[in-house]
Amino acid sequence: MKEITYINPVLLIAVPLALAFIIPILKFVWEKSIKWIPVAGFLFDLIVSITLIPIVLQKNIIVKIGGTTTPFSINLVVGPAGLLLSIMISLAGFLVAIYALKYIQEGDKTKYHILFMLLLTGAIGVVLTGDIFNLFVFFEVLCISSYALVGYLGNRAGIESSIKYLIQGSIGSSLLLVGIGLIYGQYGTLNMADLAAQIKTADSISLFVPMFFMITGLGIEAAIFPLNSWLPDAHSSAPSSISAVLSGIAIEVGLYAMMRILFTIFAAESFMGFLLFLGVITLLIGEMSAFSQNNIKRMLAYSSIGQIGLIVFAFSIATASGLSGGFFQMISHTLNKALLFLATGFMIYRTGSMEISSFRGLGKKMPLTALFFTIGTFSIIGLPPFVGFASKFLIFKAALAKQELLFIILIAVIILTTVIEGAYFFRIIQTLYFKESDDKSSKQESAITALIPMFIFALLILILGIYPNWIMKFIHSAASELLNKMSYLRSVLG
Amino acid sequence: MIIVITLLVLMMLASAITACIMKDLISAVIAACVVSLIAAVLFFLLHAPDVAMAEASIGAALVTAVFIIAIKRTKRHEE
Amino acid sequence: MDFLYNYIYYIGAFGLILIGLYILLVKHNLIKMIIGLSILETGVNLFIITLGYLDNGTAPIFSKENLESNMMVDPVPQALVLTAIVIGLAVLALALSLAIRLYDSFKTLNLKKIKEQKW
Amino acid sequence: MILFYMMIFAFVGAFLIYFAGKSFPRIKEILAVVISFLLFLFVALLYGKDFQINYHNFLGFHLFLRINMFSWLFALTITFLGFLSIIFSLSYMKDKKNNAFYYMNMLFVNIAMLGIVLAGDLISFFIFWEIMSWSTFLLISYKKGSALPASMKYIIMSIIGSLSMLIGILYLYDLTDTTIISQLSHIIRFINKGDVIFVVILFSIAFGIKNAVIPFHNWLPPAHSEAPSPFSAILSGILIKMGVYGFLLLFYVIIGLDIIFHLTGLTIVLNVLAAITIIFPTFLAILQNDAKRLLAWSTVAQAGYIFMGITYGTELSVAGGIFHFLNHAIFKALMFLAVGAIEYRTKGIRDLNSLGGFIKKMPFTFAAMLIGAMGLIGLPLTNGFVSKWLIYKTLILNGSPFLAFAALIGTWGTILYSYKLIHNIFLGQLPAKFENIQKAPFSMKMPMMILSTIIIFFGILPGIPLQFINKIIVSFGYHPLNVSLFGIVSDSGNLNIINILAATFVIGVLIVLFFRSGRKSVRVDQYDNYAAGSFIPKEKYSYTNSFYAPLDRFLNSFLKDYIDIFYCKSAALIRHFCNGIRKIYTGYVGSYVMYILLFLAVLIFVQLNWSVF
Amino acid sequence: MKKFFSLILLIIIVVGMIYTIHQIPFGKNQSKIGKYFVANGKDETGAANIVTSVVVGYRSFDTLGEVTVLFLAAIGLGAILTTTKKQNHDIEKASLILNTGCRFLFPLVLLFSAYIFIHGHLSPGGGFQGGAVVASGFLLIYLACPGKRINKVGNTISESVGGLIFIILGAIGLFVGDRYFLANFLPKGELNTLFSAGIIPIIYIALGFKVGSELNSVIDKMMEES
Repeated sequence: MKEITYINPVLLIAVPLALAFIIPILKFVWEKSIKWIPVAGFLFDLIVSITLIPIVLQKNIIVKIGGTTTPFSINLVVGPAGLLLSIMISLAGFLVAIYALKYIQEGDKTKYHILFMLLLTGAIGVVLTGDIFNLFVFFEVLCISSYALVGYLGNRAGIESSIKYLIQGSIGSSLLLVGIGLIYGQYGTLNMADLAAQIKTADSISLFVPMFFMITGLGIEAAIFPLNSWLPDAHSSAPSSISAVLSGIAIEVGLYAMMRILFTIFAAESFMGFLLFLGVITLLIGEMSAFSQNNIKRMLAYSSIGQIGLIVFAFSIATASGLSGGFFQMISHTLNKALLFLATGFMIYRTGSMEISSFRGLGKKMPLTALFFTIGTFSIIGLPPFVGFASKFLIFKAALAKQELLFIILIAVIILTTVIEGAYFFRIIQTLYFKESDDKSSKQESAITALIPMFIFALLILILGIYPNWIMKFIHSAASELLNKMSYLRSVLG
Repeated sequence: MIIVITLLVLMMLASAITACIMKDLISAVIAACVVSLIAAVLFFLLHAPDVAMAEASIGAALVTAVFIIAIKRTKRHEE
Repeated sequence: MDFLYNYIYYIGAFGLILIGLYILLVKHNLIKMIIGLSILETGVNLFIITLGYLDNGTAPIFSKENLESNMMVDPVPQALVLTAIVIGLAVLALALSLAIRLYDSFKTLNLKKIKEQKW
Repeated sequence: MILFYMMIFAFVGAFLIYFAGKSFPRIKEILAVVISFLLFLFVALLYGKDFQINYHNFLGFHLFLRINMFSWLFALTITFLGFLSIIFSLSYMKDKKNNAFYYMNMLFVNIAMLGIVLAGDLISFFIFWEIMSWSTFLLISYKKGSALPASMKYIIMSIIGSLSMLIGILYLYDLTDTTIISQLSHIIRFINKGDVIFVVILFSIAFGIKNAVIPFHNWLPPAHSEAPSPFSAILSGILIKMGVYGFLLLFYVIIGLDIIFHLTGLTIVLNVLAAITIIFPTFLAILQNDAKRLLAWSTVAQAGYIFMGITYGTELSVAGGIFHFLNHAIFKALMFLAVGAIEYRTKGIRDLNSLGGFIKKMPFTFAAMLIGAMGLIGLPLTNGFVSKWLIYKTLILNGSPFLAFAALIGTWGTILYSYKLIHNIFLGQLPAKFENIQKAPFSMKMPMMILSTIIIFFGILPGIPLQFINKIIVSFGYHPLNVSLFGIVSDSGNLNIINILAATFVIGVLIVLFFRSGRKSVRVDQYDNYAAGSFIPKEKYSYTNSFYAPLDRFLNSFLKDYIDIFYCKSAALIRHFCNGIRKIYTGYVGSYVMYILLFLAVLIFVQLNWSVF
Repeated sequence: MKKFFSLILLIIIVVGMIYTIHQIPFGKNQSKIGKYFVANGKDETGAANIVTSVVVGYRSFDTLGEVTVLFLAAIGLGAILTTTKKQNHDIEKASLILNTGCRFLFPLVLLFSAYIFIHGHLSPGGGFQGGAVVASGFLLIYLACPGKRINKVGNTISESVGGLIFIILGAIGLFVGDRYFLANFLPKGELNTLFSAGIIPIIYIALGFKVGSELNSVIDKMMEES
């Protein structure tokens, strides 16, 4: 068979890294161009990722780094699941970078752009890597840049949230490292496929303990219920463009890493039942906490917790359709939450307040922003014809296909949370459109560079909502890749 | 040899506990620095000279310096 | 003696991890918590290095005299810890800078008094 | 594909209105009227067609649009009323600012309802159902202020309903492997009873909420009274009848006659619910002082009749239910439009106690309202009479005296509140501030006129709509009714409007003669009288104030909307609980670290001790 | 009470770890990849220091990430600290002895650090350790001469260029030989000589500069504040 030539996926990581390293020099040479660097970098990533789709659909691409023999050097394993997330990351990165052209006005802008790029590069590294310690390193890249970005604005809230996030996050990384150490000590390898080949399934306590450590460590970034206390603070205090990325990308990447470890390395099917409950509890707690919030960003942050709970639930069903639902929900959550945070960003910027009550009458003043916000809300509640409906539909379908009473009860709980979700989101819509504002100033639409990414997100929400079939093939193969341990092994170890 | 190692470990743990209970942050940092230093020695004894060097220069020296700068900038005593 | 030989490093490493986590749990001074983080990280590093030890081994460095490879200790944990140390430094530096800024804004480092972000 | 193009055309049109409205303000109204008329025309032209098309593939589900007699009748009603209420809106919405938004959503609602009745599979049924829900939400909130809690109530109930329907659909899909309605009806008989009942319950929640069957009715009164009046007409006339459509679809098309009425207890429960839905809201309606809220409660009650008809399950009752749906759509829309005209002219006053005497000022509106009320009560020669006759008759014939009695009580109550409505608005004294009130504009009169004509027309010639309904019930598997142009012929008694017409004519002549023979009435000035030497204050004098005061006092003490109170209490409880739950995010890092380590420690502890995983 | 509870939690966690440790006997363990590196490392990479061959050879991608983390820390620190308002401090002069001693020591420290990172592939040490030593040299100067500051432009450039060299060397590997990222495409040379091990010393030198200047900028930022 003829070898197909393709762009080496390692460039997905290397190019943004190189660009990030160039930025400090550019500051002395050509300062104006700096803010375009992230745009260029993620556009490159987006294009490369998309060109890789047809190849990856046939077989996983194994990228060797620093050596040729497989378990001994680091691999990138570009499978459908990883590529799917990498496309989402570069898409969100690209659009949010465009948004940030105008949005970021204060602080050291150069540093903002560097941190932003590295945040998403770390995320791409996490989803593509096939090595457990490499995952840790990129995870740290992701985490540290998010600590810095949360505190970027330098206000009281930002600093406080950032330090709290940092403490919890570093505990998480230490726990993850302990877990990696325990695994390495027993199996003497760090390659995920090699580990997976040696661990048939998690059965003894000496396997469960490292698994618990790693789950706790990754779970902190993935914002599973008792580990997510940092999230509402961090997401509400960061600049909105960063909240969009943190909510839309960072926690999902954490979740993906966790699921990759659970499914591929440990194959811990018995643990999935527990995660099922954990997901539903996360969902419940998130939505209930969001219910009576008056701070819009905090509300959106809690809603992210809820959505993550739903994704965890979907993954824990541990069937192909459940995983498809989970991946679809990830996509939909990325699009929805990014759109919501971006729109919120400019609404806060114009009104100068995060209180929902201060958004009265914005539907008139910033009609397009409000419209996009509305689309985002409808989608996140799961109303057709938006993408959120398709994802919730898939999850419900997958859960009901199990035909167990347990799932029906859990779904009843999910319905309750959706109702709560609907209640608080529709309240915002009413505030936007149907409450008169006090001041009668004229239109103050968002900047055009902010409207373009919002428009693209909204368009994607609508298109994927109406034609979800377009990506279903990709999502199915992503799901089967994540679920099917053996094919992963074969593709890496040959 | 094993006695020496045991003593080192006990010293390390003792200084870690000291770091925990000291109200004076500078003293606590110094205790933490001692922890790092002894850890560096242990690394060396575990045949990891590279790590020992890194731990000594980074963990013991730089981190301590950064800590002390930060404490100078904030408050010296725990409340 | 045998017990000590087998477990003394683990005792040290776990002791450090335990003390570090304990500081993080109980103390509410920020600098103290960061010290706890640093101790925790040291403990984790010591633990990982311990995993790679080989009885009567040598450092994994070839020199003119030592070209014997089968008694070398495992180099991989050392590489990992090298990375982990640097990462730990990065986190600590960031945490301390945040502590400075926190003190500027709140005039205290007692995290029990810094609870603006809640609920 | 014509159906699909029609839907596409309508959606594009709706968006066009919104964006055209931004740049060319006049064109949006013309567009709205034209599009809604074209929709009506399209649907009307589809008469007698029976086919289905696959228009989309959604996540592996084939989505179908389908038309047959059953959906045609509903579609026709929808587009017709939609068209009329958009015409009515022309002047009602004239001075509102962003009415492009209003027209767009109005069309959305119409299209979504059209989609619901044309849906050929349950997935597209659900999708259109949800589109209807959110666009309705936007329309109810349109008037701001007190409309906001009303729409909130609506949307929350609606989400609960639609999600339970979604679960029902997917559950059904798991059992049958299909969501296409025409296939479901064949496969459903191989499913065991328990599953069918479960599915029926899930769907009934959704349809019951839309149809405002009693435990789920509480969203309806506030929503109807706060929505813009032309939309209230749609809301009351057809939107809530989507629940009826759903029930018909579920019971008679999907599950089928031979199964649904062998599910023990189900029909009894549904019938009792229907009876409660008739009685209880009727008396609540009497107590209302807000014209639109009164009509809203009346809608709940009438929906109870329809529900009674379709769950009772005989030919006559189903036909009566469907016919009553049609009639109710017409006369309730008419009444809402009439109230809307009053509201428009009085600048938003709907309080019955402060109106009165409008008969002189707005005679046309009075006539329309009178005809509507007659239809609502079910007086002979109006369409309501025929449908109620069908329902009563089947109830009595099949030996359900209690249900019949409930229906009868409902009718008495209907008379009371209809009279209150007419009296308080049109009769009595005209308050001084309304001296200069004008007649309703033409664009309001026209829909009212058309609707009034239809009421009388169907009342005299019930055979025409019954022909269509006959075809529908035949498709459900019933024996056809023996319908003539003027009525129904059956073994147990005939209905012939000709006889009634004659009788009415005779009675009318007698009444005229009786009054002519009496003394002439004398007119005096309102304030030209004394009571023990002092003037009566003006407010006291207007006897439209506290109209049914004794009845009020009697009922008020124990007739409250307990269910609504229950829902509100539980919502408050949930809110309180939610507020408590978020207190776990204490703001202190130490406790957060504690959570993390607790999680880890519990996992390890559990695994060490019990090895559960 | 809380302390007691915390201790119980921690003890449970440690007990869990001890259970796992039973699977890993101390001092007997030689991992699969460790054995491979020790056996083949010197032939495949040409570095005498196997840890270096792992850090900069087999697992150099980790190192790239690690450098990025450090870079991030420097940048993040800057982003967080720039927004503070400058406060005036009266600078305390250090004593003459300290001053002179430091000035004398400083070049020696730099020289030592250069030795460390140039000989990273031969002896213990390397870019990180060397960079840390560089930073401690500068720290000495900061302490001794409170007014002195590093040249920011130079520092930034060495920071960026160090990282770029790493990535570019890695990317060149995509086009030569086995065509993988971070391939060691230069001749391996003779074991235990300075010019051996292909790109490893080059990368380590670049890393030394980068780490040194990053740590410098960290210290610089922190000092600026005090």
